[in-house]
This record gives sequence, C-alpha cells and structure tokens, in this order.
Amino acid sequence: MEPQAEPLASAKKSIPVVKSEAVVVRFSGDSGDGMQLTGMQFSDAAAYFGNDLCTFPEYPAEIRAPIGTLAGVSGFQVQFGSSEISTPGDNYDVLVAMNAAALKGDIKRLKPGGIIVTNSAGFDKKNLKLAEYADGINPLEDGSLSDYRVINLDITKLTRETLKGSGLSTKEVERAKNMFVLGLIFWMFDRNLEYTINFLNEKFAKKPEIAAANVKTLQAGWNYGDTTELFTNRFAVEAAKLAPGTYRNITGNHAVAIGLIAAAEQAGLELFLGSYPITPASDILHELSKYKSNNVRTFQAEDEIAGICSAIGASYAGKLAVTTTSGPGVSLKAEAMGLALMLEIPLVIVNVQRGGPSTGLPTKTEQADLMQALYGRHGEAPLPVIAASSPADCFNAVYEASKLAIEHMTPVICLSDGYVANGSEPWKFPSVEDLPEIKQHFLQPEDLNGEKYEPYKRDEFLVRPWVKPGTPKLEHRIGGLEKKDVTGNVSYDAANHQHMVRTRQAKVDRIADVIPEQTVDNGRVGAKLCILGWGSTYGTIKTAMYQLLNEGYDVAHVHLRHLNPFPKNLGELLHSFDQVVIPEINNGQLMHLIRSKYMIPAIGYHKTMGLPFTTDEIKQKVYELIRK
Amino acid sequence: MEPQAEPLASAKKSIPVVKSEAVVVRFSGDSGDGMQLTGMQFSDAAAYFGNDLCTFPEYPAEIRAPIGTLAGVSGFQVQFGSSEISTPGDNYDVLVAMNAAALKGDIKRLKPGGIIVTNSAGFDKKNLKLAEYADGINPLEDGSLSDYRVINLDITKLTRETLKGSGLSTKEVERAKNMFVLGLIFWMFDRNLEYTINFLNEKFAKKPEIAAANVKTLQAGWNYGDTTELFTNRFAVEAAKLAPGTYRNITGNHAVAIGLIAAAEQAGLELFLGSYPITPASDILHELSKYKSNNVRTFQAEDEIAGICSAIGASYAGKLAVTTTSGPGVSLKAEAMGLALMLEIPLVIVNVQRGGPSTGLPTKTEQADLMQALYGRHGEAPLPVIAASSPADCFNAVYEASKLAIEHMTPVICLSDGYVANGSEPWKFPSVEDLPEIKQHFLQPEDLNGEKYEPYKRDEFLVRPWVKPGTPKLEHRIGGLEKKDVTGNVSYDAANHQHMVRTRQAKVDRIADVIPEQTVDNGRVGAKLCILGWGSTYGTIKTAMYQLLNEGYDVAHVHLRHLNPFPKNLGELLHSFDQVVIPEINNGQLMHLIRSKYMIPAIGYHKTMGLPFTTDEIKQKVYELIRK
Amino acid sequence: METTVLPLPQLTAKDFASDQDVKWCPGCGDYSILKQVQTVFPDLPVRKEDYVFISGIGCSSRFSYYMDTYGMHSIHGRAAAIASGVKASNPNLSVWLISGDGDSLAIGGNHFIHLMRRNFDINYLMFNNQIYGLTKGQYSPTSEHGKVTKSTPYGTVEAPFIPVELALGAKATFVARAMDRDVRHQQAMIRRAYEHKGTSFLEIYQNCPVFNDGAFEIFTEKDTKPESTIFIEHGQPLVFGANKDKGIALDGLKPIVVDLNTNGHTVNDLWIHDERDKTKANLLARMLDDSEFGAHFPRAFGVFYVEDRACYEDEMTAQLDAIRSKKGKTPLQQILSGDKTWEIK
Amino acid sequence: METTVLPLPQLTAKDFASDQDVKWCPGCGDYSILKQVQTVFPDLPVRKEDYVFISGIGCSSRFSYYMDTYGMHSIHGRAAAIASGVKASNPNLSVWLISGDGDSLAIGGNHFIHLMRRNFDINYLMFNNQIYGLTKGQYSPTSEHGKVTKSTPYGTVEAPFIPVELALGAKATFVARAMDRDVRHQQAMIRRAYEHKGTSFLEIYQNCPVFNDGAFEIFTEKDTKPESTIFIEHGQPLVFGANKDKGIALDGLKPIVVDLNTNGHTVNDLWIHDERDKTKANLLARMLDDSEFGAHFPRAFGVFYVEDRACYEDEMTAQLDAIRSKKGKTPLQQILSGDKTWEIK
Ligand SMILES: Cc1ncc(C[n+]2csc(CCOP(=O)(O)OP(=O)(O)O)c2C)c(N)n1
Ligand SMILES: Cc1ncc(C[n+]2csc(CCOP(=O)(O)OP(=O)(O)O)c2C)c(N)n1
Ligand code: SF4
Ligand code: SF4
Ligand SMILES: [Mg+2]
Ligand SMILES: [Mg+2]
Repeated sequence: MEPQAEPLASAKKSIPVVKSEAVVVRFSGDSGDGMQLTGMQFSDAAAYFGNDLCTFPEYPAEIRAPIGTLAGVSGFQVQFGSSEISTPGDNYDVLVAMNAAALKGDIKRLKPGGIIVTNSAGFDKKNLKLAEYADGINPLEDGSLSDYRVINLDITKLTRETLKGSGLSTKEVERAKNMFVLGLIFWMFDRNLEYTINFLNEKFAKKPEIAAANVKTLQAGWNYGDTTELFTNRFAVEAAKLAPGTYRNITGNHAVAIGLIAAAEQAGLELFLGSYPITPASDILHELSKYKSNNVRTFQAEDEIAGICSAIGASYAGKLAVTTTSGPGVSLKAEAMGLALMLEIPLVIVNVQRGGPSTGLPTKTEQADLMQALYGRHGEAPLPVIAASSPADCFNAVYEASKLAIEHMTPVICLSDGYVANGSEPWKFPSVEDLPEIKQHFLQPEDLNGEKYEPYKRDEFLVRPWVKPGTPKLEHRIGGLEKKDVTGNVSYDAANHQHMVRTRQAKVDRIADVIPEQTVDNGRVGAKLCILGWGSTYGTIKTAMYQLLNEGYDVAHVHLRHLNPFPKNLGELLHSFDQVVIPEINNGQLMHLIRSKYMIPAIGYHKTMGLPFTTDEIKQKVYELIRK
Repeated sequence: MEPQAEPLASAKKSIPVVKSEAVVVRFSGDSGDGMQLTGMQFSDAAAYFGNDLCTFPEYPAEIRAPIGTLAGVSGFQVQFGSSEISTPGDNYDVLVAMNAAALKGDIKRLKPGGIIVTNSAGFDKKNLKLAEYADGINPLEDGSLSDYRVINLDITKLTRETLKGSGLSTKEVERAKNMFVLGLIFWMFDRNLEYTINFLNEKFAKKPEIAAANVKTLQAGWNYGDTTELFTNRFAVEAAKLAPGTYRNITGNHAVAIGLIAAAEQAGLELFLGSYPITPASDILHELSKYKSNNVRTFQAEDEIAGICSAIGASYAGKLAVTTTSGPGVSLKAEAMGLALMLEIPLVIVNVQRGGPSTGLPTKTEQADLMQALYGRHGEAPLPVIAASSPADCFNAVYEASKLAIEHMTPVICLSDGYVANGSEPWKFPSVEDLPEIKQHFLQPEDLNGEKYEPYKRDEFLVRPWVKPGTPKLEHRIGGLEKKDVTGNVSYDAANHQHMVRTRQAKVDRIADVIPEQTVDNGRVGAKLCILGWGSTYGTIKTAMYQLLNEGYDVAHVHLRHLNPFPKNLGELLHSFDQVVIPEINNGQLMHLIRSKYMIPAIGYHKTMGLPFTTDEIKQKVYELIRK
Repeated sequence: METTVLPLPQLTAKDFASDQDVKWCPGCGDYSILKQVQTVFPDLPVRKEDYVFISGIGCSSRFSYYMDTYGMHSIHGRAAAIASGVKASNPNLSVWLISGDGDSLAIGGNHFIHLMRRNFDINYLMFNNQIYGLTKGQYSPTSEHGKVTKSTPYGTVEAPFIPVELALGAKATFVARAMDRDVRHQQAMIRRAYEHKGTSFLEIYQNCPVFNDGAFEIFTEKDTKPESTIFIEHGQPLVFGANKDKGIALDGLKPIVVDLNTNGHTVNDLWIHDERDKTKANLLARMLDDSEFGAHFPRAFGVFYVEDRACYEDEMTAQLDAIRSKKGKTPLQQILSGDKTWEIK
Repeated sequence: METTVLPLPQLTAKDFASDQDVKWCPGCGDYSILKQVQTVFPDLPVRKEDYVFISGIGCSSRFSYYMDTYGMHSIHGRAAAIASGVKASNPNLSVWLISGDGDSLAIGGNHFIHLMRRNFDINYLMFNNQIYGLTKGQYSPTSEHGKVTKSTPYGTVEAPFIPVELALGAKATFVARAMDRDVRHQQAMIRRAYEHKGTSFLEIYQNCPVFNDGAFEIFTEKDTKPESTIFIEHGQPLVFGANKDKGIALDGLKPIVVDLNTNGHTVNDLWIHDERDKTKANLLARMLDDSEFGAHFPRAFGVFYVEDRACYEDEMTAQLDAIRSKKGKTPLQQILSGDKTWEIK
C-alpha cells in the first residue's frame, strides 16, 4: 500500500484520504470473537463495492481451543484492490488484534509502518499470560510496536456503553463487539454500512433486538472513527477494473456444490452425493443437502467406504454420482474406486486435500495427495485426475470432472484443497447457456437395431454404453472380476487380461484427445525459466509472475488443470524452456511425474507448512534460479 | 531335454535310459483329479533325490469349477534337473492330461516330440464336449497329436482293477487314480517309490486301508511302465551339483511364515499376526496359526482394517506385529498404514500381489502393486519397500523387513506375489547362528539416566525409542495428529510440520546407509544392456541371462530387493550401461520410478497376463534391443 | 410401485436363468437357493427388468451372475452400501442383496447394521454356511466356538454372532430364517421377504459340503429334523416333534420345552408366536440347542419378527417432493447467481 | 492379574492429569467424564503404568491426551480394533477405550460389534452426544429421527440405533448407561465397568453445548430428572418419580408404568431388576420416552446386563499355554529345517 497523498471527498469531517491499489487486512482474535464473520462481511462488502479480492480464513483444529491462548487464535485475511487480486497477500497493511495472543501470533507478517487496531480489554494480565508473554511484559506498552501505528481502544467497554440499556444480556453485548471493529474499519476505508446493515437485518430477522444492537454497534464504530482524532488519514481503494458482468462472491466448497448441480442438470441427470463428513470437505455435503427442491439426493453414509459405495450404486442406477472427502477418506475409498473403474461407470470423487499424513493437520492446506490420486489403488488402476486452481475455479473443475466421467464412463478424481475450499473470491458466474454441453445417453433396446447387446462393446473412445436397471431387454451382470472385453463376462483368459489392462489405460489416455492443449498462462513459450504449477498455487504464482515480468525476467507460467492424462503437447511445451521449476505444497509429486514422463530434469520447490506459498517465496526461488 | 543315448542300470527289464540335464513335466487334469498333490509329490521326491527344481501350480478361481470344463483344469508344472534350475520352464517335455480339457488347455506349450500321457476315460463324448471340441472330434484319434509321443491308457479302469476287492468305495477308488499316474511317471524317470510310500503311510496313518490302496496303485503304475512295452526308453536326471548342505523344499508363503518366526525369535520378541483371509495370502495365516507352542498369536480379524489395526495395537504393546494380505486388502489398509507411520512403530505389511485391479484375477500373479506400496496413502507418507525374488527368498525378504521395521521403528512393506507364494524350490535353509542379528531394546527409565523422556527424541538414524506400556515412569501419549518433534505433543506449528514431513522422509532415506550397495547379479558393469528386474521375475531373467551370455551377448542382470529406498549406488550403476530394460508384470511401475529418480530413459517391457515371463520372452526382448 | 399394477408377462423359472454356467461345487447348498429364487420370481408382481441383484464377494455372491436380471457382483462386504445407493436412487427397482456369512457379518458388518437401521426396502438373503467358502475354509463370525478350521487348527476362541439376534439389535424390521434343504419353506420365506416393505433379512442355512459339510444336518435330515427344529407361524402355538407332541411355553420370561403327553399340558399352555413382538423374537433368536436357557431347544425357522417402519427411500423421496412442491424447483441460473450479486460496468 | 496383588502406591486424581491443556469447549460434558475417571482411578487396583487409553477421532477421543497414562489417539473408528491388539498382546494391561457415538457406531460400527462378541477385557466408554462434534455438527447414528443438523437442514430420515440394544444384539457381556451430569452414578458405573471381566460397554450421555445443547436435559435437570429417569439396581424393584411413587411392572412381556398411589399397587407388583436376564435388559433398552410400548417411560440408567463369558485373550493364552506345555517350544532350527530335509554332499 504505497500511499499517494491526494485528498478525496469524505464524510462529516474531512480527513485526507489516501488512495491505494491494494490493501491487506487481517482480522485476528479468539475463536469466540467472531473474526471469521467480521472478515467475511468486510470482504463481501468490498466485493459488492467492486473491488477484486482474495480471502484466507485460518482457524484452529479444536472446535474451541482454550480462550485467549495462541492455539485459540482465529484469523481472517483479505486482500482487496482496484486491480486484479489473486492472493490474500503475504503481509498485511492493517492488523486487527482482539487479544494478546492474536497480536503475538500475527504481528510477524504486518508490514513495517502498518496499522494495528487492538482491543485493550484483550491485553489484561490474564490474556498476556495466556499469550505466553513474559511476566510484566505488555507489547502495547513496552515500545516493541514502535515501527507501527497502534490504535488501542477498549472496544469491549465502548461496545458496552453503546448498548447500555439495550436490554441485551452481557453475553450478547460481548458478542457484538466485533461489529464495532467492523464499523471502524469500514470508516477507515471510507465504506458505507448499507451492505452489512442489510445483512444483519436479514440474519437476525427473527431477533430484531439483536439486529438493532448489532447495527447500532456497527454505526458506533464508524462514528467513533469519524469523530475521534485517532486517524491522520483514511484510505480509498477504488473499484477494480474487472471484466464487465455480474459477479458474486464464492468459496471453493460452495463452487464445488453448485458445479455438481450444474453438471447434473446440463447432463439431464439427477445428482446423488454419498459422503461422510470430514474437514475440510464437509461444507460440500452441507451445501448440497439444501437443494432438495432440485431433487439432489444427499446420503450421509456410515463411513467413507459406504459413501463411495452408495455413489457406485447410484451411478449404476443412473444418477450423476459423487463422493466428497479429504485424504483419510480417499485412503479408505481406494478399493471401491477400483471397483468403479472395473465397472466403467461414471463417478466423481472430490478430494479436498488437507495436511497429512494420517490425521495430520485437518484444518491446514496441502497438495500431497496427487500421487495417491494417480497410484493409490492396487493393480493397474488408471483414473483421470483434475485439479482446481482457485475458489471459483472449483466450479469449472468439478463441472469438467462430471463431464468426463459421464462422457467417458469412468470415475474421475477432482482435487481441491483447504486453501481454495475455504477461501473466497468474486466470481463472474456463467449464464446457463454458456455452460459446456454434456452428452449423456442411456442405451435403449431400440438403439441396438437388432444387434445383440454387449455391455463392454466400446466406441472410438473405448467407452461402453450406460444402461439403467429398469430398461427392458438389457438385463446384464457386471462385477469386479476381470471380464472379457465386449461381452463383459467373467474371464480368466491370459490374453484378455492383458488386453483389458491396456484398454483401461488407453481409455484414460484417449481423454487427452478431448481436453485442450496446454497453454502458457503468462510469459512466453521458450522462456529461460518455466514455473509449472497445478491446483491452488495458481494465484500466488500468477502474482509473482506479474512482478517478475515487470522486473524484466524471462519467465513463463504454465498451470496444469489435467494431471492425468496430461495435455498432449505438454512434453513439447516444457522442453521449450531452459529450465522448469515446480513449486508444490508437498515433497515434489508433480515433479516426479514430469521427470519420469518427459525426462525433463525439472527442479522442485517444496513447502509443507500447511500454508500456501507467498508471492515472495516464489520470486526468491526464481531469483535463485535465473539471472536477468 | 536333448537325449544323449547311453544305457544305464535299470529295473527288471532293461530299457535304454536316456540322461537329461533338465526336464519339465506338467500334471494337468480336473480340479478333482488331485494333480496338485501328484505334482507336489513328484517334486518333493525329485528334490529329495537331489535335483534342483522349480514348481508352478495353477488352479482356477472357483473352488470347484464344473467338472471336465476348461475352467476346471488344474495344473502343476515342475522343472527339475542336474544343474541349477530357476524357472518352472517355458515348455514341457512330458504332459500328463487326465481329461480332454487338460489336453486342450495345455498342449500348446508341449515341446515338439514331447510325451503325452492321457487317461482315455477322460476323453469320452461328455468330456470332449465339455472341453469344447467340435462334435465327433477326438484329438487322440484325429492325428492332431502326431508330432508327439502319445501314451493313452484307461487309467481309471487300470486303477479299478488294481483295487478290485480292496473294499474301497468307488469314490475312493476313483480318487486313487492319480497314484497310478505318479507311479508310471516315477518309473519313467527311474525313480524309486520309497519317498511317496512313506508320505502316503504318514498321511493316511489313521486310515491304513486307504494308505494301502494308494501305495498299491502307485506300485501298479510303476510296474505297468516296467512290464508293458509302452516306452522305448526311460530318462535319468542326475542329482544336481548344488552347494553342499542340508536342503528342504519350501513355498513362498511358507517361507514368509517361518521368516517371521525367525525374525521375532532373533529380536527376542513374540510374534503377532493380525490378518483377514485373502487369496493368495491366506496360507501365511494358516501356517502361522500352527505355531502356538512358540507363542505366535494369530488374530483373524473381522476385516483388513481390523487386521492391520490389531497389529498396530500389538506393536504398541511390544510385539513383532505383522499383517498379511493381497492387493484389495492393501487398499483397505492405506489409512492405518499412515497412522503406523505417524506413530513410528515397527510393523511388517506383507502384500502377496495378485491380478488386479479390483477383484481382478485372484488366483493369478502380478507385480502391479509397487506404485501403491510407494504412494498408496494420502499425504507425504514414505515407507520402506522390499520385494522377494523367489519362494525361498521370501524368507530373507520378510526377515529383512522385520529387521528394518524393528531397528528403524517404521512400518515396512514386503512384496511377494502369487507366483513365488505358491511356487516351491529346494532351499538350503540357514542355521540359526547364521541369521543376521536384530537389535531391539525397549527403553527403560534407567536408560534415561535422569534426563526427561521424550517420545520423539531421535538417534542418528532419526529413530525414536520403543516404549512398552507397562513400563513405569514412561507414560506418554501418541497419535495421528502432527506432532512436535522430540516431545511428540500435538503441534499445529507450520515450521514443525515441514520439519516432520522432511524428517519422516529422511528417516526412510537413511536406511540406504544400512542396506548393501546394489551389485550386478550376472554379466558385467557397463554392459551394453542391463536387464533391471525386481521381485519374482528373478529366476526367469537369470535363466535368460545364462543363455544370453553363452550366446555371447554383452548383457547384465541387476535385480532389486530394495524398492524404497534404492541402494545408494543404483543410479551410478545404471548409468554405466548403454541401455536399461525393465521387464515387469505390470505396465511399467519400476520403470516410472527409475526414470524420474535417475533421469535414465529406461525401456519398459510389460506383460499383464496373470503369468510370469517365459525365458524366451526375455531373450526375444533382448535380441530386439541389442546386436551381438 | 406403479409397476406392480400394470399387467405383467407370465414368466417361468427358466426366464431368470442367465447364460453363464453355474460354478458351485457339486452338492453345494447354493444351488437350492438359486432354484427357489428362480421358482418364486415368476409369481411376483415385478417386471423382469426391475429386478436388481447386488452381491459382495464369496461363493454365495457369485449368485448375481446366474440370474438373468440386472446384477452387480461387487466387492467384499460392501453390497449393502451399494444396494442402498441403488434403492435411494430408484425406489421402483426390486433390489435383492445376496451375501455370505463372512461377507455380511465379517467385513460387511458395519453396512449390515446400518442397512437394518435405515430400513431401505431391500430383500437381503444371507447364505450362512458358517465358513469362508471361497477362500477355502477359514472360520466365520457364525462358526461355532471351538471350531477347527484352516486358520484355527486348535479351534476358535470366540463366540459367534446369532445373525437373527444381531439384526434385531440393529433395528431390522423383518427377520426370518430358512434352510437350503426345505425348499417349500424356503420359497415361502423368500415370498414373505419380498412382501415386507423395508429391509427383509432372511438367513438361509446353507451346507458347504467341501469345507463345512453337515453343519446343519440335524436340522435338515429327516431323522433328526422333527426333534431339533420348530417352524414358527404367526398366531400359532410353538409345537414341534415328530408327533407334534412337544411344545414351548413361557415360564415368566424363560422358554421351556413341555411334553404335551405328560402332566396334562395342552396346546393352550404354549407360547403363541407373535411376529410383532420383538421380545419374543429375541427369545426365539437366543433359543439354541445349546442355549442359555439350558435344556435342549429346537432351532426356530420362519419369520421371527415384522415391524412397520417407513423406508429410508420413501422418507427421502417424500422430503424431496414436499420441499419441491412447496418451493418449486430453483432455476439453475438462480443457483449460479446466488442471492448477492453486483454488476461491473 | 498378578499386578493387582502387589501393594500399590496411593495415587490421587492429579496423578492422572497429563501436562497438556484440555481443549474442549467451555461447558462440554467431556470435562465431567475426564474428572470422574481421574477420580475413580486412584482407588482401582491397577498400577499407573498398566493403564492404556485407546481412542479414535472426535472431540471425545482427545481424552487420551489428557490422561497421564499410556495412550493412543488413533484414527477414526478403529480404536476397538487397536485395543483388541493391545489386549491380545498383553492381557496384564488395563485397557480403556474412549470413543464418540460417531466414532463407535458410524465408521467404527463393525469393530464395535466384533469387540462385543469377542469379549476382550476392555472398558469401553462411549461418549454419546448424539452429534458429530469435531466436524461441527452433523447428525450421528444416535441422533433422533427428524433431527435438523448441518447435513440435514430438513431433518434426518433414519431411525437411530439404541446403543444398549445394539451392544446386546452383538453379544456384549456388560452393558450400562450413565450421564455426564450425575457424577456419583457415573463414578459407580465406571467402577462397575472396571470390575467386569470382559468387554464393558458404558454409554455416557454427554452434552455438547455447541452443536447439540440440551439433548439430555430432561434426564439431567433437577426438575425433570425424577420423572424421566429410572436408576436400575440389581435385585431392586423398578421405582422412580420425585416421591418414588411410580414404578414399572411387567404385563406379560410388556412393561407398564404403575402409580403406587392408586388402585392398591405395591412395590411387590413391580419388576425386580435382574442384571443377569438378557430379556429384561432388552426390554429396558427399548424402553424409551417415545417407546414402542406407548406410554411415556422413564429412561433407564445403571447396569442393564452382565454375563460371565471367557475373554478372548484368556482363551487365546490358555490355548498357547496348553499346546506349549504339551508339545514344548519348537526350536527355531527345527522350524527352519521342517520335517523333510536332504543332504547334498
Ligand atoms: C477386500 C477383500 N478381502 C478379502 C477377500 C477374500 N475373500 C473372498 S470371499 C471371502 C469370504 C467368503 O466367505 P462368505 O462371505 O461366508 O461367503 P461363502 O464363500 O462362504 O459363500 C473372503 C475372505 C476379498 N475378496 N476381498
Ligand atoms: C477417516 C476419517 N473420516 C472422517 C473424519 C472426520 N471426523 C472426525 S471426528 C468425526 C465424528 C465425530 O463425532 P463423534 O465420534 O460422535 O465424536 P464427538 O466429536 O461427537 O465427540 C468425523 C466424521 C476423520 N477424522 N477421519
Ligand atoms: S466351497 Fe462350499 S460354499 Fe463354496 S461352492 Fe463349494 S460347496 Fe459351495
Ligand atoms: S464441540 Fe461439543 S463435544 Fe466437541 S468439545 Fe465442543 S462442546 Fe464438547
Ligand atoms: Mg460363508
Ligand atoms: Mg458425538
């Protein structure tokens, strides 16, 4: 946020308003302080105002870690701006710290000269101790924050005063304090409160007194900023010059849910979800369970195995069948995936990756299930694999996964992760007419015109027909034992087995004929260095690229949506670069695939901290590898 | 079997005896004809006599496929000789065909001029029809066998006559007919009956009349050969010049069982097996369940997950814990493997691979679970992987797996397959003194001399101490959530997670410091072509090598026991060759690993027919790749 | 189901035999069950194309290949979960689940109990041969305590489940038992299973001549059957014995065997079977030859228990319909746009 | 267990508290259970180092981290299988299994029923909050029919298990129920669970104030508790109510609520609780406020059922010992050589 002093029209009092292209704000507090909601509201309002943005919620694995402790800190980070925004930002301009633990945990990544808004009530002896500050040490007093602009208010008290006589319980009053902060920050960025006031009135429609209290507190926060001399200036972040159109905000998990609904409807099918709750995938189940009016069947199974098996049954019965989970669940579904692959029926398997191995870090992000997606089953069991690169892109990814599953009669694995699943961004959602067609046909006796029905007779893409039980004259049996091609009968014949193993591989390989060739996202073919990414690293690499290109580096960004099969031209494209570096939130899984498939000595860049890369990390790696 | 006419001392009548270096006999008949037992007896007797040999039993997936059908054919092939034998042989010299289906199925691989012994009773109308011979066609009569020496006898009738008045039921008499064949074949190879007579008397100790009848039939078969003019000559296969010592016959599954018992005893531990039956691994459970007198605890769990989880509990409680299964079971155990890896406790996971994917070909062999062994779990979950190269080698493989698991506190995957598991060979078994030492120590409070006990404090190999519940003062908690190194407490710290992910990888990588460097099995370092193999392809490649080297080809054979980590010098060694070809019973899994790790454009040679390679297939591939 | 009201073509048992040859061992009890199912089906008001067989893995589970209907031979233990997905997706189908004692109660135990609880309208035939057949003879969760098998050369050390008792404990709404050798009764039970709306659990004692021969002999063989079995019928007294002169009465909560020829016992003193009484069903389930109640008791065959409870798929469909008719279908475009959008000019 | 005869150091509840801070939500019922276990343990004749806690995944399963004993926080649903391996390997250990309703009865259902059947001497505490807590509020297999949760915005369409009934159906040898709020009774139940030789299944009603607050209010709150609960004790009549003036009697096989103040009903007419009677235990299990028996019934707390049956690990050990003492240990060399060897000179 390089301030360019230039006064703007403002509210009551005229404090100079500084224009900024992009600002990063982090709301940080105890799990109980409602920072997630506050951050969401601020982001939605910013999006509504026309900024581009990217959010990054971070919360502890415990439902409610002990109040005031470092383990209990819940943070919500948002970067919003007047130009394209693809990451939540490495460092923030403004840090809201509701208690000592929040400050201690997050001060690290506040920009020098950045603004800190603290709630003094959260810095009493008890809180300082819980935040593990040495005895007698209070960061607000020991000058350790002298590099920053600290605005320390007793927000708790201010809120109490605001709501005095409101008749609300102390607990309810206590809860409202995040609205005071929100109001203050809105003022700081010269935003009006309309969006949030509407939100509050809707949310508490049934409890008008609560709604009123929250609105009142929100306004109090705004007015407080406006009337006090706290701030020497305010900030203006103009609307972004985004492509014209209608936008909405969306998280990755939400995008998965509606992407599946869209795919089902475009294919003329009903949707069936067989799932077992697991962080961070559960929200997909929650969201889909709301669409009963669109005949979406959600089945909360007794475990992950039943989740995928019920979906296999649903697919067999003619539904667009899906199972959603995270790593541990995928491990349990391995055997059933093999069955679906043998049956050659459509099935979408969504893996919202999290920190592993084992239970690992359930609420943190990671990209370490790629190899499992490709090889995590016994026998030669190839499946198409697709990855989502941003919250909104989850829609496209899962839509394409459904299309491939249906049109190629195969299970398809769609990889998301905690970062894109919980993060949100403005989305210029498509209009129904623009959605790609999905071809789907249940074989009917008439289609055979006299010929014998052969369950495993294949078309030019080696795809067998989909037959729904209940269709007269097409009764047949399928199963997990090796089967004779064409007839689908059980066969122990040696030559047939080899033929089938190779056919199942070829069937997946042929999908490369229908997916688009790989393009360069940014930079030039044949550049000195190619940054090859996949999945959720997209935004970070993209942001780094802009800067690197501006700095005059000869780099290019290639980002993979298709992990299996790879686009036909990928090898050729990659060979055009002098060097290829592959940043991944794992120990080098895509690197492994690229090296073995194309004999390219790709360089890995690995981070496994349960966090996305920062733009700076990517840039540093590039500096290390390339000279101007 | 190139006959070298040279009469030998023989029995009653003197028929010339032809000496042969190696002979392949295949016993083939209906599942009910007892060919497995016949073949086993013949092999054991040959081994006992001093031949080297290699066997290959093949039976249908059904318990009893319909009598007389092709699906019902059960075959047992053995190659025995006076020189080293490493494969059951590509083609056979003698085919015993008890019915039409057996002949039809197996005639393909009989050598030109080979001998066929048939039971005419198995070639009646009904049997010919079941064998799917065209109406009126009988191979014994239509001259189609003119290239072979056919000895067609009504063995059923001959047996009945032999046992007339024995008081046995027709069913029992019917069952004895395989002994007639066995006797005849024994005569053919100038063997005496002592070994089998002892066997029969032991086996039917409780039913002397059955024993007597079988012995009588066996002798009748021998005498029949000796008295009739059927054969123009007999064959002598002298004892092999094997390394001096005491030998026994052993199958791969049996070798796994006693290898585990040996490892446990050498480590001073008791053995615990948690397993769920599955073909072709069940025999390990069966065998181990016999050793109660050695405190071997076998737990037949409710499913594979409980199998491995009970083993995890046993390991935690201080046993050498093992779980045995095949592909589908490994798929189900994936999640629990991740837990064991996080807990860093010893655990041996034996996968007797079979034809996949899904239920696939349960009774056929395959090597297609290698990638799963390396990557079949969510998250970064590295585990050591070891493979057995022959039936007897299963002992060494599982012994080393146990040693690594205990000494490095990690789960270890040991790969076998249906071919080595059911095949057998003579084994110069070790004497207890020669078994490698296995270091094992349960940490005691005294060991700490005052220091605080830290569950995840590591030694130079990054190995943490093993503590048995019940040990005073060392109470501690472990689990599947990411943990702080050293203390083992739950930790969501970003840096710690990366440290632990890398530490778990490094821990496996360091095992490369204790395993032997890779040597060339045969041929020279730097040869034009290297045949790189792993697991059960050993014998076939070895045999092909001998012949290729004799033929003057500049080839070398490198065979991997360690698939993860690879021996330290492997890359260097492989780079010394002009070309590397990797024959595998899969679609190129080791090839994939070698290419990505060492950037060597290794060539794959893939067969997925549920059958091992033949020596000839390997040789042909080499001819194709290299000129003299 | 609307499909049941339209006239159906008259089919025969043959129409339900697939073209695959049956590959069970000679004398296997599975043959009888296949035969009875094929015999009963032509009389059921179901279109041939609406039958679906879902089986797991095991000798018994090969069943699906032999029926000329829709069928899936799936993976070990998971048939119940797959069948649930089929039924939830298309309630019109007549879904039949074929599974062995190991497939159902060992690896499949979890899906088994949850299916009973959820009460999908699925007909569950469990072939109980008290052994793992396909893997060549290891003990199963129904093998008797002490059983010597390939995996227990010195006998098992665990108590078996009583499948009927477990099903009841898991809230099954229909529980019955039959045997391979009594074909008439077996056919009746298959019919009853079909007629029940909800998950119908039918345990069928099935002899495995190869690995567990004679396990049920005393129940199936002419000479021992009358004294060691009792066929229960709703509303009828519990009478058994060659001369129907033995019965079972309740002494408080304990069953006792009474001899109708001695001290004036009459049929009126006997326990009258009531399919609707879960407590009695429980007693019958636990009433074994070596039962906790001491004395030798005959083994019960027939319908133990029936309960009317809504099926999962019906409640699910009702919920969909109710909400759809209330709200109407949400247009896809509206789902895509959500409720908060803004324009960028 | 020999460890029980040697003198033990006198420990206090504190000795069983680990150094990790407890991270349950304020007001979570789990705190009470942790407290009661730590309170009861010092009195049990077990060495501290012999206690082992095995838990699955869920809020409840974090329990293991808070006990200063040996413990494993394992994976979701598998604690029973892991605990079985521990106990089979070292019968001397006092193994405690901590699990939630989802961990035990959803993903862990199969291991649950098999543990009951095998009867390892393990103490199983199931925290039933009728919700998935850790994943933030989806329904569980014990959530009441129609329950609205994150994953069922319009209510569930499936009948819940009655954990006690399921355990009985799976052949549990000890089944009891307690609640977080009644600490004395809970302590007594924990003690009884410990004392029973065999798998002791103790269901503990546990309030989740965040996602399922008040699920058990009527049983735990002073004003409603007396009328809606009944505490069963072996040999005692089934009496309940604020003034102990209500009771439960058996009308044939059906329980009925009787008012001891009206038409001459006396305590002698009431059903006397018998822990050894599985039929009665079954009735008590099914006796819910909305039970099949119609009338409003109080919810039973206490020990439903106790049965003496050999434990898996004891039978296993006995088998090992018997065979070893008969045959003697086979020397390793003999195992390596087998029974058929030959010499090559
Ligand atoms: C995942 C998996 N585990 C184990 C097996 C091996 N297996 C096949 S069938 C079976 C049990 C068969 O017994 P049962 O279910 O009673 O059927 P039956 O053969 O007796 O009819 C087993 C253990 C398998 N096919 N898949
Ligand atoms: C294999 C696997 N599937 C799903 C999950 C997600 N998960 C964790 S705990 C839990 C259920 C928690 O409910 P419960 O067992 O009742 O315990 P509670 O939190 O209510 O105490 C689920 C679904 C997981 N951790 N692992
Ligand atoms: S093994 Fe037994 S159950 Fe299987 S087919 Fe043969 S007889 Fe039937
Ligand atoms: S979510 Fe519920 S069960 Fe979990 S800790 Fe919080 S209150 Fe307890
Ligand atoms: Mg069975
Ligand atoms: Mg719960």
